[in-house]
Amino acid sequence: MNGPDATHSSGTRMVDAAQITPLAPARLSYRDAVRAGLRDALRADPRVFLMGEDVGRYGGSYAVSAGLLEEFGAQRIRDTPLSESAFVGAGIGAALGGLRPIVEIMTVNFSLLALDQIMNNAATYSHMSGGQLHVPLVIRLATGAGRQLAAQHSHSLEGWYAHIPGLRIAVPATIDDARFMLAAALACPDPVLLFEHAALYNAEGDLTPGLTAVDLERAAIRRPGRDATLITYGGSLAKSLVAAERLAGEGIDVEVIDLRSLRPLDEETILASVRRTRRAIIVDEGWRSGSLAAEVATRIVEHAFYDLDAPVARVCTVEVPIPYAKHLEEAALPSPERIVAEVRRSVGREGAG
Amino acid sequence: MNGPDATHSSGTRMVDAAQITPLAPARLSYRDAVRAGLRDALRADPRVFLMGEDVGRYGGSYAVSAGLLEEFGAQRIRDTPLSESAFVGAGIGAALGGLRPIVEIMTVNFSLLALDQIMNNAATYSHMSGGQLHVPLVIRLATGAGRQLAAQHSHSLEGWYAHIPGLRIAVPATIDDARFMLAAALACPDPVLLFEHAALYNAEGDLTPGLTAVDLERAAIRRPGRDATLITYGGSLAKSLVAAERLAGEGIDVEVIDLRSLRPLDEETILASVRRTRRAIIVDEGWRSGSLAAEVATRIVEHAFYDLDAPVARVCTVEVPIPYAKHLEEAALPSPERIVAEVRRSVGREGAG
Amino acid sequence: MNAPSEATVTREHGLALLREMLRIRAFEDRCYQLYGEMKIRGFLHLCNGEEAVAVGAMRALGPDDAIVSTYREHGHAIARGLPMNAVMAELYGKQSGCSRGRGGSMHLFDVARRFFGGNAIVAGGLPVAVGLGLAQTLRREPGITACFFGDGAVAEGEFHESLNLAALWRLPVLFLCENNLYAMGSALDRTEAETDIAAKARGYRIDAAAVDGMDAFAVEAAVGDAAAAIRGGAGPALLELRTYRFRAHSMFDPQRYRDKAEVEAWQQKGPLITLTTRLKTKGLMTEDDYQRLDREAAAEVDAAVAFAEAAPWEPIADLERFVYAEPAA
Amino acid sequence: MNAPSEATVTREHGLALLREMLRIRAFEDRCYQLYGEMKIRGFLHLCNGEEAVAVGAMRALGPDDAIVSTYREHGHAIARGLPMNAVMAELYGKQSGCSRGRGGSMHLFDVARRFFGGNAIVAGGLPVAVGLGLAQTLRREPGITACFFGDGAVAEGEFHESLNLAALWRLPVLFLCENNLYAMGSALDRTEAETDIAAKARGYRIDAAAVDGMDAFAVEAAVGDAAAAIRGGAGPALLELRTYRFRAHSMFDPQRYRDKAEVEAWQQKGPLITLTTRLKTKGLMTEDDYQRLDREAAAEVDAAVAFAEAAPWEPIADLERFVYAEPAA
Ligand SMILES: Cc1ncc(C[n+]2csc(CCOP(=O)(O)OP(=O)(O)O)c2C)c(N)n1
Ligand SMILES: Cc1ncc(C[n+]2csc(CCOP(=O)(O)OP(=O)(O)O)c2C)c(N)n1
Ligand SMILES: [Mg+2]
Ligand SMILES: [Mg+2]
Repeated sequence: MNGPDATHSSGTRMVDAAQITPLAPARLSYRDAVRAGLRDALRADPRVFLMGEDVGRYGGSYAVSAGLLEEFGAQRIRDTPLSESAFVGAGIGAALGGLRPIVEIMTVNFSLLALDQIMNNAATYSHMSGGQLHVPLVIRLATGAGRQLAAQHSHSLEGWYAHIPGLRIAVPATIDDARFMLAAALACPDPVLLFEHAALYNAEGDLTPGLTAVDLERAAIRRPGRDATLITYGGSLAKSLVAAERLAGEGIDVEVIDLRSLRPLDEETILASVRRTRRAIIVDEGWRSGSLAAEVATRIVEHAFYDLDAPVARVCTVEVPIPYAKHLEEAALPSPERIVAEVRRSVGREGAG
Repeated sequence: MNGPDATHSSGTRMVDAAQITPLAPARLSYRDAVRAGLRDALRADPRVFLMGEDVGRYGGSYAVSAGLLEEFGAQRIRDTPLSESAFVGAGIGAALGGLRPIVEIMTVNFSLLALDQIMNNAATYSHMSGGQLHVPLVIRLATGAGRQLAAQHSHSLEGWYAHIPGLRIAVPATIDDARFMLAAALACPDPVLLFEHAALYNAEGDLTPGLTAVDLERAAIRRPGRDATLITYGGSLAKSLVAAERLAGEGIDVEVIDLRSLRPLDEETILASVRRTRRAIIVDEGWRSGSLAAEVATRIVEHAFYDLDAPVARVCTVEVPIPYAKHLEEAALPSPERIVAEVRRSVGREGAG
Repeated sequence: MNAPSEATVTREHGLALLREMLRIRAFEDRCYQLYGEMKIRGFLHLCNGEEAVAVGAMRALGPDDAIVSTYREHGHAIARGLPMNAVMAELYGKQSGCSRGRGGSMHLFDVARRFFGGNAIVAGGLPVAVGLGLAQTLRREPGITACFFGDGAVAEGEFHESLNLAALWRLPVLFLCENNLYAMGSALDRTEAETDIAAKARGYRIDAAAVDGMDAFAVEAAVGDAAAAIRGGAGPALLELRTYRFRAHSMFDPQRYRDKAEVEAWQQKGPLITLTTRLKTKGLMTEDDYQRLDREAAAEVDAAVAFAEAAPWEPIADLERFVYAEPAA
Repeated sequence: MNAPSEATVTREHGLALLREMLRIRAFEDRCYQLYGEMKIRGFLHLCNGEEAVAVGAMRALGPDDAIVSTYREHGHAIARGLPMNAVMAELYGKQSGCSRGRGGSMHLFDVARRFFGGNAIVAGGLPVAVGLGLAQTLRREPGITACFFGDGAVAEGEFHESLNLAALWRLPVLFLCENNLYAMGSALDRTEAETDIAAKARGYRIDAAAVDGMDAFAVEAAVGDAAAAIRGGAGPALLELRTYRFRAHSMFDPQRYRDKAEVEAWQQKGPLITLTTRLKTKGLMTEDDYQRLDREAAAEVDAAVAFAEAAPWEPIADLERFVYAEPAA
């Protein structure tokens, strides 16, 4: 067997050229950006390996890891049986044992089978060992709805996971973050869950020239504005930006915050913005009750109540197991239309448009 | 094998008198109240059965089901292997098959192993079958901290479960509810999770004379008051009432609402109270971020923002995996002291006491 | 009942099996096409190559029996007697679909036919099947529960827990493992230390056998025998149905994980080809018979498409219905 | 290495085993008492009766090996060499405890001794052990991982998934099932269709054997042999260590589920009694030797209690430490 110090020895390094994007392309897809991040990490640190269902031969169910098996071999790109609890737990153990595992749970929907390992082990070892143990484990999960995959394949649970102390939850919504968040997660000694919205994999964009790293804790203002703050993340960022553009056409100047990290939350950035705009609307693909949006709303109320000119509002997913039919699914999810309507209500321009 | 129509045929009906409380005692423990509800249900409907780890021979790890095996036999009081996913799923299947299962998950901490069955099956079957299927399943779970059981045995996840559409979440906090909520849950065609705070089992109280049933949806005002509303449930109700008494001594008259149902939430009762008192403090044993308290706070802000005289506040569990040491555990959990302090802050009497 | 020997195969029996397999094949071939036309969306898992399992099993099961299936369940549903119209309308996401458009390909339901649905979580149906079997036992019902799952499901903890529970309580559950050798791109021998699935079942003291899943007669006979034993009180059983999927795992699958040659070799053993040849060789069926069955299947599919096209959409206003049971009107 | 025959048992070896078992017994007897005095709280699971497993296994394992344990792990921890002071202070919830008072009885940790802790979720440690074994393999380390769990854990899905994964990847994991016949009040034959745990392991192509868990020599030999095979590249192994707990499951357990007579019969086979008798009969130990070991153990426990009593509390201000790693100072 090859150890991680013998990374290139197993199998040919021939890779499928169609699958691999050159290292610094002008324009690349979110999928390619995640893959480039994976490749960097595997090259940079022999302790890093990737494991999950069909990450190897199949190339990843979303083709994210295509080509990596050929480059790094079967010791470091490990196909697992359908055993979510065991291979997530094995990732925890491997992290305790000195490696830097990246575990891919094909989608968040299947992570429920591994939740005991995540909540009872990964999230607790450091604290309950009095700081002796660390679990530098990265779990990558595809998340989100929008592709008519129905009730068991459309969860958006990243906000729900953010309830768990001991975990860090980060959500790359941009090409830059897709490209560089993994490195930040691997550098962190705590367990980090990275949620990649499946609808984003085909999204294309440019890397910020010269950017080589991102952090894992700060929210980012993706669009500055004066009249209201839209707070969002992940798959809802693009929808929020579309809404902001439309609202700009009506003379409503909206600031858009991408949370990036759901745990910890960057209160400072959120509160500073809301104190300026005096209005906040949270857009979150989670189901409304108990959503991350509720947490953000409550933090704003706790710390900036007297700065608000209108109740904090939220645009979330309707509380149904996501239905298959396209029109029903669309009606269930946040949309630019619903966001626009909520912002208008917040700024007192309900009749507008 | 005996069917449910042959309930008393297996084994002796001799029961350990020390374990069994007479049917309508003046004063009874929460444990006895739950057991009386179980016995009623098993007697009333041959479709009802109880299954879980050590519910039979052992008598339940909290002695809740002691004596039931002797009375109802091994077909209806079913000890299961340590297989949370299988026996919860079996409860779902049995419900689909025409029975009325009561599944006991020994504690909420172990329910993570069954979460896939709960979220992906129990909560979705009705909707994704277009209303053809119903899952009249009741899951009982012990919940909560406070007994120095440390990080893996102290979760309070009832608020977290309340995020899931398709489930009903109810929390008996009083002797009356411990006694009668089960019947309401069994009468409901939807899956119902009943969370029993383990610290309550020894609590004693009187049944309300003449009471024979309770509902599963309405919050209850456990103490009327004018100056602020404390909104709580489960294991935190008693703490909130203690705090309210102390505050009364300072001339602060606090209303205490027991939510009873966490999903659906009884917005009407909450909002009516807050509109009267103009101040709300939510007390919730869940970890603060993403707590049910955040949801309640947000609903209040969404619907009663202009009625508020102070920011909504919350008293939750500090965001740590619960430590073993008593002084650390106590510091992590909501306490009357913390509640008093928060109410004082809310009414602008921070220096008081 | 053993699989009929060559001598005892009847024309009627053979044609009945062939007819059902042709219906499923025609239905799914059209689905494939409709997916390209974007009439059907989401995940679409075809059972092309595996029809003999569905048809053989369903013929051996009765109306009292309950069925639990997977996301690759068109064949099971159609063989079970779900109207093709309702299934097609479901794939269209229409109100007339068998799950009112909410389920789609992975979640077909028909409570009247005791078809408890597709399940999109691998192994997620097994515990539910155990519970259906428990209900049958406690209610002293005559039926058994048949539970389909793939070879990939065998690695999941729920397989282990469910088999133990069913065996411990001697429940009337027939576990039907459709072993098509792959779970997506993962070959069985790359995911299981012990690849003999029937042997695994015996580790739970469950009777088990491997069956040629390409032979509908053999499947019918094996399921019939196992079901009879279960009805007789023998406790649960497992059948490993050895089959192969000819198409991709779903609609997005470059199939890098297997050779064309392997697929072609299996295609020679395909359930339709072998049954057709067998019946013709025995003189039990003519080419005309075949063409007639094929035409009837095509016509039924045409009608189903027309039905689905014309079917109404669920109103958006009804989005939130059925999350909870509705009060009886 | 086979278990030493009567002829080859040495005094030194025998006394070493006895000494460790007496230490554990004395420690836990005192814990029982301290629980009554409310010095120790939470759940307290004693391994009284099972000491030979802990002691035999730990003697056969080396400092490079990693250990994963359960909530019934005082014996494992002490036999592994965790200072009794630190363990007792942990049970007191003190800052000097081996988990800084945050873990308590169920969560003893000592990273320097590669003791990866008690786990209070039944079977929750098995996947972690697989991962530790994976790290040992990928890092080409000499150690193996020994993973303790009870008979109750065998029903859990994680047992199934973990054994398969370890076997499939041929990881250096030694699964040590402490079969004390009960999971709380549930006897093994009421929870498992197949009660032969070693046979189950073979269903994953894992070498397995059942061992007399009341005989520390036998345990040491079996663990030593298995560990050597694993180090040699044989892949994982499982040992079923047949033992019995003499006390209640935890502090609250009326023990209605088993007869006094059964408990008494097992007590005759107890690890301390049998080893003591054996050594004395062979003339390898005198009563004086025994008394000396017993006194030493008692003195060590006294010292541990004194240490724990005097140890400081963690400041409440530090409650939120260690939830996340702290920046290196
Ligand atoms: C718990 C879970 N993990 C992963 C998946 C993703 N997934 C869908 S189908 C599939 C392969 C299943 O293979 P198998 O059980 O053999 O059935 P087949 O597709 O071959 O019919 C996988 C991994 C899933 N649906 N559920
Ligand atoms: C997943 C899970 N389910 C239930 C429990 C409650 N519980 C604690 S110990 C125990 C019995 C375990 O028995 P076994 O594995 O045989 O170990 P033993 O206590 O006999 O050493 C149970 C059911 C738990 N801790 N974890
Ligand atoms: Mg398969
Ligand atoms: Mg045991």
